[in-house]
Amino acid sequence: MLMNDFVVRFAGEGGQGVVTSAEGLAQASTQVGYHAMTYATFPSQILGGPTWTQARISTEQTLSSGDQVDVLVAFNEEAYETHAEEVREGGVIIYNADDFTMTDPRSFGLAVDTLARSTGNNRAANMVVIGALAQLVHMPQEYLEDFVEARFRRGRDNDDEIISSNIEAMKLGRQNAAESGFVLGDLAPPHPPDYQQLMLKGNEAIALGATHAGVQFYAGYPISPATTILLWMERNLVGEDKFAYQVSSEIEAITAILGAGYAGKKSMTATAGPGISLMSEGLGLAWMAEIPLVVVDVQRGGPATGLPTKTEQSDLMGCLFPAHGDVRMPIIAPGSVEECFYGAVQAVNWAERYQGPVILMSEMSMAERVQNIPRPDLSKVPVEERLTYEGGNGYHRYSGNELSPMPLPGAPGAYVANGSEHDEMGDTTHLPSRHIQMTERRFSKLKLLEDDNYESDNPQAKIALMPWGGSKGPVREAYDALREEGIDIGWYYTMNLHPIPPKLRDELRAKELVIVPELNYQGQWANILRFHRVNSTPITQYTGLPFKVSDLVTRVKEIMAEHMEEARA
Amino acid sequence: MLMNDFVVRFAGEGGQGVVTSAEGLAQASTQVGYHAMTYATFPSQILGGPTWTQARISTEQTLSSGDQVDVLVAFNEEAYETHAEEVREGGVIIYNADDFTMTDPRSFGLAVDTLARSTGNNRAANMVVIGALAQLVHMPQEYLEDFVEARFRRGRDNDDEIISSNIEAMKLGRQNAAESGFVLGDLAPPHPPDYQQLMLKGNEAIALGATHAGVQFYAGYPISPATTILLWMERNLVGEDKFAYQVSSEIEAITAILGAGYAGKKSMTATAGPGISLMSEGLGLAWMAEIPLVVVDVQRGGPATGLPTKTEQSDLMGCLFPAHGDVRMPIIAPGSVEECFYGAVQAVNWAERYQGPVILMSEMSMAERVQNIPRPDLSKVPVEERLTYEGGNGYHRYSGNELSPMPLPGAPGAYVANGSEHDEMGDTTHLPSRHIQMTERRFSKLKLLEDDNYESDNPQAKIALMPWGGSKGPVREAYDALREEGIDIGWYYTMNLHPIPPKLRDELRAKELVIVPELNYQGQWANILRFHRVNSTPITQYTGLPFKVSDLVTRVKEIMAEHMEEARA
Amino acid sequence: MSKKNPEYDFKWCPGCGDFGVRRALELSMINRLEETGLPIENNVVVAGIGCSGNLVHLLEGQQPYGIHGIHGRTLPVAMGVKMARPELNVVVVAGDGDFLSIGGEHIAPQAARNVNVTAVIMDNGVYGLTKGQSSPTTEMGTITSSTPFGKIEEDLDPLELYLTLGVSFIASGFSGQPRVLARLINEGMNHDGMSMIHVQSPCVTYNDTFQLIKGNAKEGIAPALWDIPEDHDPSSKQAAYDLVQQGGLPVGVIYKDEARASLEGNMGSIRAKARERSAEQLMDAYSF
Amino acid sequence: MSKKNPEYDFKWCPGCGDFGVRRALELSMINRLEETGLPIENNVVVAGIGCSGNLVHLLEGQQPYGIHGIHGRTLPVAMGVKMARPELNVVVVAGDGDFLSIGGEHIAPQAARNVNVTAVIMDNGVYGLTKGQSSPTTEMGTITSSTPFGKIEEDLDPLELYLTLGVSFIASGFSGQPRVLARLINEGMNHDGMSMIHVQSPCVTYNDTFQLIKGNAKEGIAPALWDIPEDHDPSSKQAAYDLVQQGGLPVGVIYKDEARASLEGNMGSIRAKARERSAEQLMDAYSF
Ligand SMILES: Cc1ncc(C[n+]2csc(CCOP(=O)(O)OP(=O)(O)O)c2C)c(N)n1
Ligand SMILES: Cc1ncc(C[n+]2csc(CCOP(=O)(O)OP(=O)(O)O)c2C)c(N)n1
Ligand code: SF4
Ligand code: SF4
Ligand SMILES: [Mg+2]
Ligand SMILES: [Mg+2]
Repeated sequence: MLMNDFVVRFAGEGGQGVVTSAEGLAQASTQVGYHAMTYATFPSQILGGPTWTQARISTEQTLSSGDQVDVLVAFNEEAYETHAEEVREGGVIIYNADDFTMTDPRSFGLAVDTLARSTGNNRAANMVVIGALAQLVHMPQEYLEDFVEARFRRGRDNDDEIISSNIEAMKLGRQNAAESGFVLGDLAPPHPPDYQQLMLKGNEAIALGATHAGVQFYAGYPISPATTILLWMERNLVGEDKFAYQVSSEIEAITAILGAGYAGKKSMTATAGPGISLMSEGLGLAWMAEIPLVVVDVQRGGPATGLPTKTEQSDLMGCLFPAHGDVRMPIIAPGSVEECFYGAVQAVNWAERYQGPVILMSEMSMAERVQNIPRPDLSKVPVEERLTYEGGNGYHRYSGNELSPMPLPGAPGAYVANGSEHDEMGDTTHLPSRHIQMTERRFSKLKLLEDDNYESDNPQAKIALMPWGGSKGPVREAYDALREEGIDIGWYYTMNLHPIPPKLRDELRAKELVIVPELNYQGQWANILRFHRVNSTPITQYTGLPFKVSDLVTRVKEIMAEHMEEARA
Repeated sequence: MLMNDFVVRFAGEGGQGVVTSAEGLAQASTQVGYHAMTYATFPSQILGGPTWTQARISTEQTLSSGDQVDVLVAFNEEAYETHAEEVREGGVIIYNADDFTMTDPRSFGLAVDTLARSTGNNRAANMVVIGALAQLVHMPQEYLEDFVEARFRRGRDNDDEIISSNIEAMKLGRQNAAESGFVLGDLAPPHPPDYQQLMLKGNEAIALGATHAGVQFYAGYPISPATTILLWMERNLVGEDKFAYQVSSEIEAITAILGAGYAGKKSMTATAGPGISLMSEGLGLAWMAEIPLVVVDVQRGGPATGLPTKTEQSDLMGCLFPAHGDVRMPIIAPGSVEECFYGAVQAVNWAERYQGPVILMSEMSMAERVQNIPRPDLSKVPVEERLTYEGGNGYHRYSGNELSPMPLPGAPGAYVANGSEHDEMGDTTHLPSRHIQMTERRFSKLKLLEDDNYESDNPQAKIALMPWGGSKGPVREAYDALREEGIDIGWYYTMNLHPIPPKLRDELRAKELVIVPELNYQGQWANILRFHRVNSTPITQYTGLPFKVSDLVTRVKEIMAEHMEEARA
Repeated sequence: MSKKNPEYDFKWCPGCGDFGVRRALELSMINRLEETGLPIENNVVVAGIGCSGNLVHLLEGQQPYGIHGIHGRTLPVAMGVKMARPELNVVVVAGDGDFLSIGGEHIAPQAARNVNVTAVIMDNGVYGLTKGQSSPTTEMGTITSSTPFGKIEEDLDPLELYLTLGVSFIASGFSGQPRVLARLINEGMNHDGMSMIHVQSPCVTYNDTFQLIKGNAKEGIAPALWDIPEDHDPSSKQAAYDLVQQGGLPVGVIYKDEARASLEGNMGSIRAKARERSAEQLMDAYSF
Repeated sequence: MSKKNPEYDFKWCPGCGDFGVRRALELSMINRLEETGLPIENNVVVAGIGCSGNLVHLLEGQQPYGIHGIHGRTLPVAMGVKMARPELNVVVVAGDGDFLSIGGEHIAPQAARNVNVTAVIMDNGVYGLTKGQSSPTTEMGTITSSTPFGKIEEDLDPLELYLTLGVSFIASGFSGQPRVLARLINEGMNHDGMSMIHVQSPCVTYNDTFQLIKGNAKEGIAPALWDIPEDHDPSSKQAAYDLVQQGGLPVGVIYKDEARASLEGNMGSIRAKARERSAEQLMDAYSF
C-alpha cells in the first residue's frame, strides 16, 4: 500500500547518533523532494543521558512531527523500554544489535556499528540505519545516493572513499532490513517543489531573518534554548559596523542593546524565560524612553529555572507586561520555522517603525527542530528604517502625542532619553499634563503596528479554533481532521499577538466561542482574548511536550459538546 | 452656619513648614475628637522646591483629602499663583506677609515668622498659622491648648516656656485673623470617639502590621516612596532573632528574604515599581520553590524611573504576573491607612498559610498621608504560623497536589528547595507527570487564600462601582453622592485582588456593567475582571494625582448614560 | 540524592572535576559533625546554576538541606539563611560563571559585611552546563563556542579580587585532592566570617586543564599546582598579595583575618545599643 | 538644560559638590571641541539615577546627547552606545550608590573588555536623592538614616577596586577644583580604553566632607586632599597600589596603561580573522 507519511523515532543515549540519524534521514528525503520535520529532545546532562529525536517524512508540507510512530530505532534497551509503546500497531522496531538483543515480534536487530566498521568507515553508522529505514518503505537507493553525493562531495582527495563507504553502509542496512522480512509499504513518490528550499532550525531562521532586517548589534548571555542564536551571531555578525558579543548577564544584554538602539543601530538579544525576568526593568526603560530594540524569548518550561530542555508557551503574560507601570509590549509569536524567519524580520521592522521594544516569542520545540522551508526571496522581504531627525539643534524629540523623528548622536538635535517622566526635550518633569501627553504618546504608537495579517478559514462557523505560536502546526492538523469529519468549526491564527489585527479581534468577538489550545496552565492567550471581550476558553497542556493531534481532536469535540449542552440548557 | 468639614491647603517651598503646619492642624483636631486626613506632595529636589500639603478636618470619618479648598495658606507668591484657583468660592487665602504682599480680595496677610519671633520662639510659626485657621472656623482656643499641652509636655525643665510661647503664637494668629474680618462659619463640635486612636501614615501602618504579624527578617533597598519602611525597620526591628538591613540592590533584597523565609523566618521587603521589576526572577523562584515571603510595592508613577514622588495604580499587571512561566501572585491592595495595617497582617498570614510569595500593593498617596484610625486591638488580630514538618528524615517535601508541611533546616526532613522543576524530594526532574503535579500543586494552594471578605452595598443594582486600592476613599465619596442623588448603582470593594473572593466574583458576573475607577492608563483591574468574565469598564486617570470626587461623579453618570443608550439601541 | 532517586536526571561527565569537590564537601560535613556533634541537617548548601550547582543533588550519604535556585544569586540567599538562623552552617557551591559573571555583584557587599558563610567555587574556566562558552576566568585569546575567534576580554584573577574586596578567609585548592580540599573547607566553616574556597575543578569536556594543573613530565609540562609553604603568614595581607602574584595554582590558606567581627557579631553590638519594643509598645508612639 | 526649561523641576542644594563636577564636564567638552573640532553633539552623557545623575539635565551651554535611564546601569548602556558608534565620545556620570552598589556588577566586565568610555563618579559617601542612606563608600560606623546605630559594613576603596579589576586609566579628583578636574576628564577622554575619574563631590545636606577634604587650620584639621607628585609613574601598577595605600584624597592620574588595546581595537583583530557574509550568502549554507 502507498504511504504519504513516514514517522521514525530514534531513541538512545546522547552521543549514539540519535540526532544525526534523524537529521540525516530528513535531509536525504528533502533532497529528493519530500517534506520533512524533526522533533528533538535533549538530555539535561552534558554527555550521554536518555534522548530521542523524531523525523517525519511526507509527500505534503508537514505541520507536526506526527504522533503515529511507524518505526522505532532503539539504540539501547532503556530506549526500547521507554518508547516501544509509542509504536503504532503494524509498526516496526529496529534495535541496535551491537548493544542488546530482544524478542519483541515487531522487531529486528541491526548491528549498526559492526556493519559500519566493515565498510572501513566507523562514522557511517547512521547511514546503516538510514539504509534500513529506506528499505522498509522501499525508498529507491538512488535517492539516498544523491544525498550522500551532495553531502560528502567537498573536493577533498578522499571524497570518493568517504562517499563509497557511506553508500556501502546504506546498502548493508538495506540488505539486513530486507532479510528481516519486515515491510511497511511503499512511500509514495515525492512531488519535488520547483522552488529553492532551506533546511534549517527555528533559531537559525530567526538569526537569518534578523540579519536580513539589518540587525547590526547583538549582545547576549548564554541560556538554553536561545544560546545557539548568540553563537550564530558571534560567528556571523562580523565586519565593519557590526558587533556581536557575550556579555556578563541578561541585565547587561538588555541595557547594552538599549544603548546601541539609542545610538541608531538595529539591535537585538535573545534569551529564555529567566532572562526575560531579568530584562524587566530594561524593557520598561526602552518603552519609556522610546528606544527601538528586539528581544527574542525562546520559551522553555517555567517558572524560575524551570525545565530548560522542554517546550512550553507560558511566558506570554511575562512578555506582554514585563515591568511595573503602564507598559504593554508588542509581541510577535511565530508558529513554524518559516515564520521564525519572517517573524524576526517583522520584529526588527516593528521596533524601528514605532521606536520601541518588540518581543519575538519563539519556543524550544521550533528552535531545535529541522524543517524544509521555501527559500525566502529577500528582494521581496521589505526592510524598514527608522524615522530619523535631520534638522538643526533645539529640537523637541518628545513633542506631540504621536511618533516623531528620532535624532541620532553625532548629529544636531541633542536630547536626553529619559526613564523618568519627561517634557518634550526629555528633561524630567512632574507636570500632570506631561504625564498624560507622554502616556498617550507611548500607547498611540502601537497603532502603527496594526495590520490585517491573519489566517482565517470557514469564517461563518460560530465556534472557532485559535492557537498561537508553536502549537499552530498540531492544531491545524487537528482542525483539518475535524473538518474532514464534517464538524463546523472555524480557524483563526496570527503571529501578531499584540497589537492584534483589529479586524481579527472583531471577527473573534462575533463568535459564540473561541477555543485556544496552548501549552500552559492558566490559558494565558485565552485570558488575553477575554481582555478583548472575546468569549474564549483554553485547552491547556503543561507536560513540557507539544500537543498530540489526536488529543486535540478529542478535547475540541468535548468542549463543543459541552457548549451545545449549555446552549440548550 | 455650621460646617462639618474644613479643608485647608498649605503651599510653599520645601522647608517653610508646609508639612508641619498641615500635620499640626490635623493632630490638634484629632486630639479633640475630629477626624482628619492630610494629603502630601513632595518636591522632586532635596531642599526647597514648590510643595503643598492639604489637611481635611471633619466631624465624620474622612474618605478623601477633599476637593473643595476652604482656606489656602500661601507661604510664597508662587504658591499663591499655583493654587489660588483651587479655593472654593467664599473661601479665604492667608498669605505669608513676611514673604510677599498682594491684593486678592479673598486674602489677608499674616506675618508668620515675625509673630513667632515676637513670642521668643522662632519655631512656633506653624502655631501662628494654626491659630489663625482655628479663628476662621471658631474652633475654641482650649482645643488648641490641649493639643499644645499634649504635644510639648515632655518633662523638660523648659516645657512651660515652650508651651506658653506656642500658645502665645496661636493667640497672635487668632487675633490677626479676627482683625482681618474674614469668617468661614462655625466648625460643628466633634463627636469624640470613645475608643483609642492612632494618628499615623500608611507606611507606618504597614510596618506596624508586619511587626504584629511576626515579621522578624527585613532586607530592603532605598526607593521612594517605600524608603520610610526600611528606615522604620532598621530602627525598630532590633533584638534577638530579628534582622533588618539595607542591602545592595532589590535583587539582593528579594533573594535574601527568600533565604530567610526558607530558613523559617517571616520575612519581608518593601519597594516601588522599579524594585518590583528587579525582583521578577526572585518572585518566580519563591513561587516555584514554595517559600513564604512578603513584598510590599508602594506604587509611584511609572513606567521605568517614572514619577518617583507622584501617586499611581499602574503596577497591577507587573505584580500579578511579575515573571516568566506560569505564575500568578497573591495580591492584597489596601484602600486606606487603616487597611494598610490589616493588609500587612494578612499578607504575612497568607504567605505563611500557602507557603509562597505575597505582594502587598500600597500607593504613594497612602504611604505619606497622616490619618486617624481606631487603635487595633492586637489581641483580636490573629497571627498565623506556617505548617512545619515535625517528623524524621526521608520526608518528601513536595509530595501530593496540595500544601504539605515545610521542613526547617536544622531539624530532620532535609530537602532541596528547587527553582528547576522537581520531584517530591526537590531534585530536578523533567518527567511530564511531575511538571503536571507540581504546577497543579502550586496553583491549588491559592484556594487556601479564598475568603468572603468584601464590601457590598445596594447589591440589587444592575450597574456597580468597584474601585481598588487607594482610590477606594474618593470613589466611596462619589458613590455616596450618587446615591444621594437617587442614582441606582451598587458598591463593591475588596483588598483581595488575587485570589478574588469567589462570591464577589459571582456577584460581579451577574452585573450588566461594573465601573472601575483606577489611576492608570490601561484600566488594569477592569481588564483582570474581564479575565473573570465580568463585564467591566474603567474610568482611568494618569496625572500622578488622586481622583477628585466631583470628576468621578460626572464620569460615572456619563458612562451610565452611554450604557442606557446602548441598552436601548 | 541521585542514588536514591531514579527521577533525578542529571549526571556529570565521567572524569569531571566536580566529583572531587563533592567528595571534599561530603568529608568536610562529616568532619564537622564529628567536631560539633551537630547533625548533617544543620548544614544548608546553597547551589548556583551550572554543572557545579548540581552537586547539591549528587551528594551521597546523609543529606544536608539545600537551595538550588536561580543563576548567580547564591550569596544573598545564603546571607538570608545565615542571618535568619545564625546557628546553621551555610555553604555556597557555585561555578565561575554563576559566581563571577552574573553573580559578581554580590561578592563585594557580602565581603564588606563579612557574612559568616563558606563559598566553594568550582572554577573550570568555562560555562559547562550551557556547553562551553567563555567565562570570566577563561584565558584571554581562548577559542570557545562563544568566542569563535578567540576571547578578547582579559581574564579575571578571583583570588586577587577576593583580597581587594576584603574577604576575611581565602583559600585555594584543586578538585583532584579531595582530602586536602576538605580540610580547607572545614577551616573556612570554622572561620567566623566570609570564607572563599576557590577550587580549580576542570571541565574534561570543554576545558580540560588537568594536565596543565598536574603537569606532564613526558611532555615537559611543569605542574601549575604548588603547595603554599609552611612559612606563609596568612594574617598578612601583603604576604597574601605577593603569594597571589606568583600565579599558578597555590593550594592552601592564602589569607585569614581573625580580628574582624562577622556581620552576626556586629549585629550583636547594635542589639546592645538598641531598645527592643513589642508591636503594642511601638503602637504607643502613634496613640492618643 | 534647566535654564532654558521651566518644566524641569530638580535643583541641587546650594553648595552641593556636583556644581563643580558639572562645570568641569562643561569645560572638558569645550576643550575636546577645540582639540578635535567635533561638535558637542558628538558627546553622549550616560547618567545614573541620583542627585549626581541630574547633571545631564543641568549642563549649561551647548547640549550633548544624554541618556538618563534606570538605577545602576550606566556602564552597559555606555558600552552599547560606544560599540554601536565608536566615533562618539561616551561619558558616564553617576553617584557612588548607583555605580558601586546596585551597579557594581558592571565594573569588572567593562574593565576586562577595556571599553573606551570615560566614567566620572561623584562620590559623596551617601545616597543623596533618597535623603541620606549609607552607601558602599560611607565610612564604617557612620550614623545615617539607614544606619541609626552606625554602619556595620566596611567601606569600599573604589580606587583599589578599579586597579584590581584592571581599569586601564584611573584618576582621582575633587569637585572643588573644576579646572583640575576638567583636565583629568579630558585625559580620560583621550585615553583609548576604560577611564575612571573618581571625584569626591561632597553632599552638603547629608554628608558634608568639605572641611575634611580641604582641612581647617583653625580647628587643626589637616586637609585630606593632596596632589599626586610629579615623579609618580602612572604606568607602574605597583606604584599605583602604593599611592592608593597612602589614603587621603590624591588628586591626579593614578594609573594609565597605554599598551592595552581597547575592546574596539580587539574587535578589529576579530574582523581581520572573520569572513563577512551577506544575508543571502549566509542563507546559502542551508539552501538546496
Ligand atoms: C538568568 C539565567 N541566565 C542564564 C542561564 C543559563 N545558564 C545555566 S548555567 C550557566 C552558566 C554555567 O557556568 P558555571 O557557573 O561556570 O557552571 P559550570 O556549568 O561551568 O559548572 C548559564 C549561563 C540561567 N539558568 N539563568
Ligand atoms: C531600581 C531602583 N532602586 C532604587 C531607586 C531609588 N534611588 C534613586 S537614586 C538612589 C541612590 C542615589 O545615591 P547615589 O548613586 O550615591 O547618588 P547621589 O544622589 O548621592 O548623587 C536610589 C537608591 C531607583 N531609582 N531605582
Ligand atoms: S560539561 Fe564539564 S563541568 Fe559539566 S559535567 Fe561535563 S565535565 Fe563537568
Ligand atoms: S542632597 Fe546632597 S547630593 Fe543631593 S543635591 Fe543636596 S547636597 Fe547635593
Ligand atoms: Mg564553569
Ligand atoms: Mg552618593
